[in-house]
Amino acid sequence: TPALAGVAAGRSEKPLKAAFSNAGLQATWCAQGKAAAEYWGKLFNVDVTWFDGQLDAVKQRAAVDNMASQKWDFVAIQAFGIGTLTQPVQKMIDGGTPVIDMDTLIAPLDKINVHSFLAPDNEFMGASVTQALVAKLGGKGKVIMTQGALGHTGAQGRAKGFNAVVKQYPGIEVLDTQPADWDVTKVARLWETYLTKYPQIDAAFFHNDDMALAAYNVMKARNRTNILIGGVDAMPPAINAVADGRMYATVRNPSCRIHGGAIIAGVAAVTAGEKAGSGIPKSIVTDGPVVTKENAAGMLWMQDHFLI
Amino acid sequence: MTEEAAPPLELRGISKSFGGVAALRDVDFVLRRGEIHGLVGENGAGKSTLMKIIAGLHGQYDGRMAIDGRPVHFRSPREALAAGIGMVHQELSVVPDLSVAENVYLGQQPTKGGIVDWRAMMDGARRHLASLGIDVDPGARMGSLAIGLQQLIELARVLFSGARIVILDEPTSALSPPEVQRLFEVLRGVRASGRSIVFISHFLDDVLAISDTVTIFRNGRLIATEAAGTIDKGWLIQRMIGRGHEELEGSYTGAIALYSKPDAPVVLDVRGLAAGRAFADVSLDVRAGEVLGIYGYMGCGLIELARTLFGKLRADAGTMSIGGKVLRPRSTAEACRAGIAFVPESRRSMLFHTEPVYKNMSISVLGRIGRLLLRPSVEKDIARRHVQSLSIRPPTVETLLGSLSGGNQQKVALAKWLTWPPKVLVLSEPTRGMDVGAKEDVVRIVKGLREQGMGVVVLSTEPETVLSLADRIVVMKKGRIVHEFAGRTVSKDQLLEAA
Amino acid sequence: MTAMRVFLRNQMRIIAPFATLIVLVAFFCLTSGSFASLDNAANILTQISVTGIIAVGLTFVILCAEIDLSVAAIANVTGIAVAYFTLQEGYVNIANVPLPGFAAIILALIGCFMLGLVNAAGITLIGIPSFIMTLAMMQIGAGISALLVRGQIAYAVPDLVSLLGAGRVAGIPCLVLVAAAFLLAGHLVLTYTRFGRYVYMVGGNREAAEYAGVNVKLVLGAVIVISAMCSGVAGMLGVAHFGSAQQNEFDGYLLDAIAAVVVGGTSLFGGRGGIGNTIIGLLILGVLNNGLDHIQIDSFLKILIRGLILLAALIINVYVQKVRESA
Amino acid sequence: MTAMRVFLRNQMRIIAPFATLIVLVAFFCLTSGSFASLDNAANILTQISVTGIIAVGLTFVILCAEIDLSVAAIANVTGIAVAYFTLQEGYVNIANVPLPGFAAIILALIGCFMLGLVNAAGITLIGIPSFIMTLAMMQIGAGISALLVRGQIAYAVPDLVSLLGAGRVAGIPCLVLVAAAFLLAGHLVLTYTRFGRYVYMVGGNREAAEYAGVNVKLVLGAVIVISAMCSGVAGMLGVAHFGSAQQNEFDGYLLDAIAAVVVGGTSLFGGRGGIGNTIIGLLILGVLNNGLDHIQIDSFLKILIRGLILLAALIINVYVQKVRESA
Ligand SMILES: Nc1ncnc2c1ncn2[C@@H]1O[C@H](COP(=O)(O)OP(=O)(O)OP(=O)(O)O)[C@@H](O)[C@H]1O
Ligand SMILES: Nc1ncnc2c1ncn2[C@@H]1O[C@H](COP(=O)(O)OP(=O)(O)OP(=O)(O)O)[C@@H](O)[C@H]1O
Ligand SMILES: [Mg+2]
Ligand SMILES: [Mg+2]
Repeated sequence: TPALAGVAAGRSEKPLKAAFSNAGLQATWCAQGKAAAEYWGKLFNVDVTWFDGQLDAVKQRAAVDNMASQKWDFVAIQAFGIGTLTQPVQKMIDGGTPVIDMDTLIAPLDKINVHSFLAPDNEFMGASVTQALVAKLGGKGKVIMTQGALGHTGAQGRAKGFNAVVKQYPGIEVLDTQPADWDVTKVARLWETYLTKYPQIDAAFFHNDDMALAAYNVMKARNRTNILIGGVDAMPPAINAVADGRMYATVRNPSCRIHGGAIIAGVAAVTAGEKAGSGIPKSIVTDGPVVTKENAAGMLWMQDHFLI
Repeated sequence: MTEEAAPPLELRGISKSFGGVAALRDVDFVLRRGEIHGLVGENGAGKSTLMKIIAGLHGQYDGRMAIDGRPVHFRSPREALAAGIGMVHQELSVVPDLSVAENVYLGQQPTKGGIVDWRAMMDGARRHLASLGIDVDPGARMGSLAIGLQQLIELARVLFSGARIVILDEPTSALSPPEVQRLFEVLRGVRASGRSIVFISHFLDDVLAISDTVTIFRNGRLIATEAAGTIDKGWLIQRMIGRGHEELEGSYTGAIALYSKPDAPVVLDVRGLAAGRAFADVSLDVRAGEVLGIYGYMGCGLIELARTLFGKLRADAGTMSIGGKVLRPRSTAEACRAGIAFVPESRRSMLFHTEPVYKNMSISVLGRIGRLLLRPSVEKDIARRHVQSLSIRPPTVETLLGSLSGGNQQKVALAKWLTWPPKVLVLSEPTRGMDVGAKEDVVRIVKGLREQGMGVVVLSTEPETVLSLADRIVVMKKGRIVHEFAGRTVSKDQLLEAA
Repeated sequence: MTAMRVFLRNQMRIIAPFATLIVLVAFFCLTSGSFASLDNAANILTQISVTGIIAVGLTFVILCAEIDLSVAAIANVTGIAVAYFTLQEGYVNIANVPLPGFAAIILALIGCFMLGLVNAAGITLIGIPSFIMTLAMMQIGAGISALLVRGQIAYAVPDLVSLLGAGRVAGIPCLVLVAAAFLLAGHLVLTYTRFGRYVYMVGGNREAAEYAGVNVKLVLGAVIVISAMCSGVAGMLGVAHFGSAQQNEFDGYLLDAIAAVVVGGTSLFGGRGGIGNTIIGLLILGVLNNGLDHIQIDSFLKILIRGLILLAALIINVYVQKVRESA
Repeated sequence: MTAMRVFLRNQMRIIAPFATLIVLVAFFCLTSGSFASLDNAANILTQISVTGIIAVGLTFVILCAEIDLSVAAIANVTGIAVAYFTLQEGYVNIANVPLPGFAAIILALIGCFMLGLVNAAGITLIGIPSFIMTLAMMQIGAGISALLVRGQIAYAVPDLVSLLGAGRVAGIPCLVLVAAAFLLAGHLVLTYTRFGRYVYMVGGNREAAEYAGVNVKLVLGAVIVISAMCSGVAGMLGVAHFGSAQQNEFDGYLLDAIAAVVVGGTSLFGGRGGIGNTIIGLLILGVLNNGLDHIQIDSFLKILIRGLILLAALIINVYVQKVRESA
């Protein structure tokens, strides 16, 4: 039965070969994911080979093409560009290799039969941080959202979550929602303008922590550190910022849970014969919690040990 | 060292080759204090190469050079300048975007405590130019001045740079006769101050007039050095080429009888042509089998006129018609199709050095021997015919053009237009910088083309060229046609006077 | 004798890159167990196909001693445009304008033709240096792409594009066949047509070509437009190959395509080289990119390795040019 | 009379961009309530400071009729290097090599000096065209950055860098003062030193400069190295200003810096223009980027607008050049 299969999926007896690719190791989140996959891989006797996406759809496609022409026990992929990896991934699926989709859709789920899709709910992440900010403001105040790249599905989800929350509070006024494309130099420029334009800003939600920390610099330079800052990802630098009060809150996008989970799902598929849709759900939501001062230290410890 | 002071410049056994081809062979050359030393020789004889070695442009050569008896070996113009050698190059080398003053002090702007002293520079430039009889604002942009003036300013730079040895490589080719006279006065002044001058020119009269000593080069060798007072032009030409040249000598000195052909059909008709500030209201006609010479001083608009006729420059006003058909060429290709061909001043800008001979000859007729596809065998056949009839050496059509000698390259350039002769051939400065022998070849080819019924336009700033080629001559001055000589005798003096 | 020397000297431009290719292949065969397989050879061919189509146009441009930095941006715009004019599935949140497949293809091609024309006009009529004109076009192309796709991702393309970009004929990816056809056509045009000869002549000595009555501006304009069209086709097929059209998707192809042409030995100064060189260059880059995935190597080192190899190729390119000229 | 005409013609190169600036400022003042304030003027100055420092070096390069496409990559490397040699907080997962602040700065500067030297050697000694040499260096720079920072983000920089990049003196951001100092120094060097005049000579007529005894290769090499050094300083201060050092952080500055120089009216063909022009160009771009944030405008349209304005500036630049030359 499926339940038993889950229990049986422990450390593999024979060494397994797995191929991983994520968006690009230039991103800290991806680099952390690689470390987590290797950590869990060692525990579960999986030899992980990495195919870097280099934050470039074309380069990732070439890498995955090369991946697909080799033999793997299972593979795990986070696509940099949705839809750009369909063909080689389909080839591996057709060849019987379980493919675990991480964080971003490889293609719309009805188009490709991946083993499972492990991803955070971006809408939930956006909503939960916004909720934390709004709660702290007591439901009244002026807020700004600084978006990532508008084309990014993560950014779209986070914006949706933000909008859903602020809609519920008539006392909240949204001053601006311009995108900064994940680019810290653009964030700085935008926020210099905001601080000039708006004498009162109570809170700011950023689609990731890097942008939040860059904006904090601008605020500090103008002594406007009274603005509550919320971010997404909760990587160590941001947790630190939360701990020492530079940021108010961030929400964990659990890189370790997703990449480690992919190892475990892969091992289960190979050693216990877990089947997509029966043993393991087609889609698994991996959300992490909102991080505030209270739980910051614990979150850091869990990350150090690749738990979340 | 002997009692007598060592000569300012002494070269012994200089040899220089480019990729295995000898440009200079074992040349001994001595320049004395306070002399003007004329240098003559055919194109490619090695004059510029020797001077470039002296001025530090060619660091690689065999032989020894000494300045005031001290052995030197320059590897850059900087080192030569530091040793007191200044050179005015064959091609104008000024910075058009900078002011006149900066061009006068090019590369050695006066400084005060490391800071460029602009006032000293302006004052100094004004003073230097005034002493040359040039009255221009030192703050003016160099590029806004006439070419002749720019050439004089470049001369001023070298003359006043403090150089003890001044090399002038064909300095007069862009100057009008009065400007040449002014230059000569300055040169005599420089000589009087004890400095030495090397003066290279193809204008043998000029060389004989200004030099104390004349040296003749041929084929990379120094043939003779003589005191200028003891020789004449015929003697020089004899040494330069080793043959007699009666006809050319005639055109150099005597008067020419012009004749016109009023009955032949007009092939090129130009009415009221104008382009920018270069020229205006130019009206001409050329008949089949006629050579029209256009003479004028440098900067009078000749070069621009030639380019406008060929569609390289756009006319602002006026009309042109070829064989009765009105033409407003917007590109050289259009002019070419209408039947105009053009040979520019410099060989370098009309040949493909890294391509074989046959591609160089066929380039302008490709459209006629195949609309879309190339037909290399036809191209080669045509090229072989020209190689034979013009006796081009070596007689293969696959040779890369760059490995041909200068004269042979020139023949290839002309051969381009012989396959499908155009209605009108425009020759701009066909003999610029050419030696007398090569000039004669050009005269022969042009006369051949005329016999075929082509209309030829020869634009030149050299009176000899126009006189030796033209059936009819118009004179341009400041962008306008001021005089026409037709159907009667004209001499060089008359021509100069008209300009 | 002369003919022999000419022949050898001409070959030098191809011998150096060819030796590089052999060395690379040998290296990867020895260091990786999975590199030397038929399947992987097919991978390499597919991976260089999009670059190859772009590189055909770029070869024309570089033979004329110009450059086109907008190839990737134009590929992007065209790919996005063809998707924009195709009916997308309901979940694609794009304000697109569905048209019949044929019309979509034509419109996209007209679009990239127009961009090429703007490039050509800027370079030949106005006289803007090509590297900076096409730099501006890079930005303009990105702007148009952004406006069309508005940050979304489109998936559907017309059937014909889909077939050519992602289909197979007799087991061979159509994309490879298309790239081969483009390379062959480029080679034939350069070698056997009048226009091709003009390209070499304009690159060899622009002034001389003009005085010989060649319409230099027309030739330059044409190569720039050809480059845009090749990029456009590459972009369309690329979208089909990768399965989606999105902003900045093809940005990496700029450096790859330039590198392929230059590494292959076509002279940066114009007039020398050709499609044969470009093919070698494509293979070198394809083998390099692919091979680095087959051996265990620090991922962060790969970027530097590519840069260093590009630099080495540049040095060889310029050096070969000098040897030729002094010979 | 002549003096007057010369004066006016010289001014033309500055009048056109200046008019553009006035028009832009007027436009944003009218369309946005928050644009016209002293505070926002300060914003604009801060925003153009990093670009400004890069643009000083690039002005030298473009005046010599060369280009440097590696400025942003070198800024990135240097910024990352100075962080790499600084002790980072424990949570930054970087294998860095902490050194005293002074040593870190020196090492980073030596690093960008070396990269500049490689550029210079490739261009002057080997003879690789600058646009392609620096394109390769762009890739090499990215490779080195990747190796140093390995996908992480570093935050700490030496105190001096932090002060200059993020500190204030008498209420004025130090960054603005540094940029002003660089611009002033650049102007003085170009106008009042022999080296500066050599730059104009080399750009105006390289052969004439050589004949006049100028060591052209040295001048070219020097401007390339100056450009690398300016970029390096900009990268270090930029890291302090933005508070973090990461891969690709300054990529956007390449187009911005080139645009600033060219939009300001310095001739692409060398020999004409200067720091005055660059300042106007910086202000135009600064006002444009900042102003577009103040008015509500489709963010996807911004990219296109910037591209079109760059194109317009190019056309004006080339046109002004032609008018000058025909006059
Ligand atoms: N840079 C060079 N590379 C190759 N060959 C050269 C170079 N410079 C000169 N030559 C060759 O050296 C020979 C001598 O040329 P040089 O310029 O000295 O002649 P010249 O006497 O000055 O002729 P002219 O009267 O035409 O100026 C010629 O055969 C020429 O082709
Ligand atoms: N740049 C060059 N590269 C290779 N070979 C050259 C070069 N220049 C000249 N040659 C060769 O050197 C020889 C002599 O050349 P040069 O120009 O001195 O001939 P020349 O005697 O002046 O002939 P002509 O009267 O035709 O000008 C020729 O055989 C020519 O092929
Ligand atoms: Mg000479
Ligand atoms: Mg000769």
